[in-house]
This record gives sequence, structure tokens and C-alpha cells, in this order.
Amino acid sequence: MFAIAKDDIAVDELREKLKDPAAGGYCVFEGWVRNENEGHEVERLEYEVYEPLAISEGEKVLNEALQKYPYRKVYCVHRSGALEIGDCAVWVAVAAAHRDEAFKACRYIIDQIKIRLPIWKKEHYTDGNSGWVNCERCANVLHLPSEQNGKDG
Amino acid sequence: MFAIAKDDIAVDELREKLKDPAAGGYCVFEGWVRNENEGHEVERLEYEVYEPLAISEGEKVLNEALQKYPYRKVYCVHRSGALEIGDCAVWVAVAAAHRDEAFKACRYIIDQIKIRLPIWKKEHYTDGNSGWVNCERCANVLHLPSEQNGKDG
Amino acid sequence: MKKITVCYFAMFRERAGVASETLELDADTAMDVFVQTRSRHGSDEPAGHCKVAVNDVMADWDSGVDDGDTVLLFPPVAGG
Amino acid sequence: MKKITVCYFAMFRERAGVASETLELDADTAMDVFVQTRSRHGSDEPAGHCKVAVNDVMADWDSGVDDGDTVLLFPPVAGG
Repeated sequence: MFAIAKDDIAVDELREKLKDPAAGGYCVFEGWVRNENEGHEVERLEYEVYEPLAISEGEKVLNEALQKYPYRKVYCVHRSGALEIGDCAVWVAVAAAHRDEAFKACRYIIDQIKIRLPIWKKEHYTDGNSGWVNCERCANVLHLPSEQNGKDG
Repeated sequence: MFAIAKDDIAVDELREKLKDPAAGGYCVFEGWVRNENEGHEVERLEYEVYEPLAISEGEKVLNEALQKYPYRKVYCVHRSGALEIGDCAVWVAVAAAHRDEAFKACRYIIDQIKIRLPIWKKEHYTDGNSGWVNCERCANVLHLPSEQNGKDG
Repeated sequence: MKKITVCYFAMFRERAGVASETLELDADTAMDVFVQTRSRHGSDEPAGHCKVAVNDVMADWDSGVDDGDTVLLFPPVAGG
Repeated sequence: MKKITVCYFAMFRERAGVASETLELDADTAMDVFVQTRSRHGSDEPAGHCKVAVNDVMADWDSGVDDGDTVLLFPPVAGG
């Protein structure tokens, strides 16, 4: 189950959804809003989410993780809207028979969510500036050759 | 901070202790009592803990993780006493600047706790039998040569 | 020429000043749409950093586009 | 001979029927104590599966033991 939340993620309640008598390992990852990014002091931030595709792509990621690291239960919630320092931006929880699958599925899910879902983060800095944060993998992606041939409009 | 708990681990309250405005990644692992182990249907279990050394060895593990995967905050609690199916037997939480350290430190800690701390698990099965559970790494440990030379007492 | 509805997100939307618009484009692929709308989304990002969807389905840059399609242009994502 | 207090845990304690006892042993190392108390802790486990502490400090099997020491014999652990 993948969901977008417009308000605080209710982590305590969500944990109950993962309970499973056949699960021996439970791994959670939470992304928190930090007070600093690449040398800039962050005051708050906003997430813009294109929900239809964020949800379908999120569900796809959960299914891929299930194939690779069979788990018992999974739940993932990503915030949209305005967040303050310390707020939980994303919550990924996996319950599995053993801890190895729980850890690996959880890691796979958060890694993929960060690079694949149509979600954008705008940071507002204490100096009054703001900026859209670039995908962490962008530095590794090459220009596509076909792009050079296009006609500029 | 490493602690032994005689009653339910208060996971919701403990999460608050990890809060840190410079932490962007928070990883938790919980070990839950499963209803099955190696083909036996488990009814309940008991942990025996030798507290003085479990705590000192636990703190050592947390420090090793800090050296390897610098984190901001850590908290680990292991249960002693009687547990039912679904109960949380161990809780490991790490808050770090980035998710990579959070995941790796959390995994290192639980892996070491399972093989190093003087903690023993006795499983009670639905068929009325019970048994002490063997360390998961024991299959990989060889007999020590000096052992053969000892005098039997 | 094809009638294509182009949707802009995040920094693309801010630069275009609109969330979507319908344009007449001489475009065969999603990449053509991206390149021909550069003056709108204002991006000098390589397309490889961006993503595209056609009619609400994630697509490749060389996916074909037809008259009446909706093309969603996604600047570099940063979830989590 | 040395006076050594031996503490048994978990299955060792159940087999010995006592949590600890003080014995007169001709032991130079922790391993000697483990081997010479086999009839007490009843273990045919290889020592490599077990752990030992001397005077509440984790020790190696070849750690020396002195008169008056307390040796803690830990069967295979299974935390988590």
C-alpha cells in the first residue's frame, strides 16, 4: 500500500497495520526534514506531488521489492505540502519473516522512491532564498543523444 | 544508549528520543516473536539476559557502529522475560544525517547483538516441548583445537 | 502538426507560468515535445535528468506522441 | 588447585541444576574450566559456539584464570 499524505504521517497508528504473526523482522525508514542541505540552512520545505503517477509508480516499486525480497507486509506514505524541520517526509515500513528481507526491501523502496516518483522538493532557506532540489542521481545520468537532434521550439 | 526492558518496549515514546534537527534519515529495526521457527509452531518464549555483560557488550556494539557509520543518535532496547507471539523482542533505532549510515548502522547493530550479547532464547512450542535456540552463526564456527587437549572434569 | 496538451510541473511550471497548455507541435516523440517547449519550461536540464509521461503513463523519451495526447514534463525529481 | 567460582547460564544452568558453584580445579585457562566442568554443564557443544567471561569481562578461551576468579560459561547466545 502506497499513499500520499497531506498532513502529518501517523507513524504510531501505521505501525499497527504491519503486524503479522509470521513476521520476525520489521524495518522502518523515515526521511526527516533536515536543517541543512549542501551548505544551506533550511527553514522549511514544500513537496509537490503528481498524485496519480506517484501512487501508481509507488505501487510498482513495492511490487518490485516483493519480487526481489519477499516480505509479508509493506506500507509506504509520502508527504505533500508544507513541512517544517524535523517533520517526517516519507515513511517506509516492511515486515518480513526474517530481517534480511525486511532491511533490503525497505532500502530498495526508499532508494527507488527518491529517483523515480514524480515528487519535487522546494527548500526555503533561512537567508530568504529558495530552490528546487535536484535528484541525487542526476549527476550520474548522461545527456541523451537524441536530444541534440531535436528542433528547438 | 543500550537498555534491557522487563516489560513491553514503548516504541512510540522511544522514537522521540531520536529526534535531531540535523538528522535526515531514521532507520528502525524491530525483532518480533514469530509463530514458527524451523518447522516448530511457537506458542511463546522467554529471554534470559545476563544484564551486566549484555549492557556493556551492547554499548560496545553501538560505539563500533558509530565508528563505522557515523550517526547522530542511537537507541537500542532488548527484552528479557516472557514474550508472546507478535511481541517486540528487540528495538534498534538510528538517526543519521543521511539514510546510508542510518541503514548500515542499524543493520550492524542488530547483527552483532544477535551473535555477541549474553542473551538466550527459550522457545515453548504448541506441542508442549520447549528448547533453547541456537545462535544463527553457530553452524559457521569450528571446534577450537585447544578443546581436544583439555582434561575432562 | 499535432495538437498536444503539455503539462509542466514544479520548476517547469514556475518558469512556464502555467500548469498546462495546448500547443500545435510538429512532434513525433516525447523528446520532440520537450525540446520544442524549451522556451516555455525554460529548462537547460538534459532530458536524461527529467522524466516524461504520456496520457498519465510513464514513458520513454522516444515514445511516440499522437494528435490529442497529453504530455507531462517532469523536471528532476527529489522525493524522500 | 585453584578455587574457581563457575556460573552457568540458560541450558548450562538447567543441566547443572545450579546457577553457580565454587570448585577446586586444576585449571590454567578458561578453556580448562569449560572442559573440566563438562559433567556439570553437560555440554557437548564445541567451545567455539559458546562464550566465556572472567570476573564479568568477556574473555577468550585461552585467557588465564587465577585462584578466586569467577568464570561465567555462556552457552550459544541467541539475542534478537
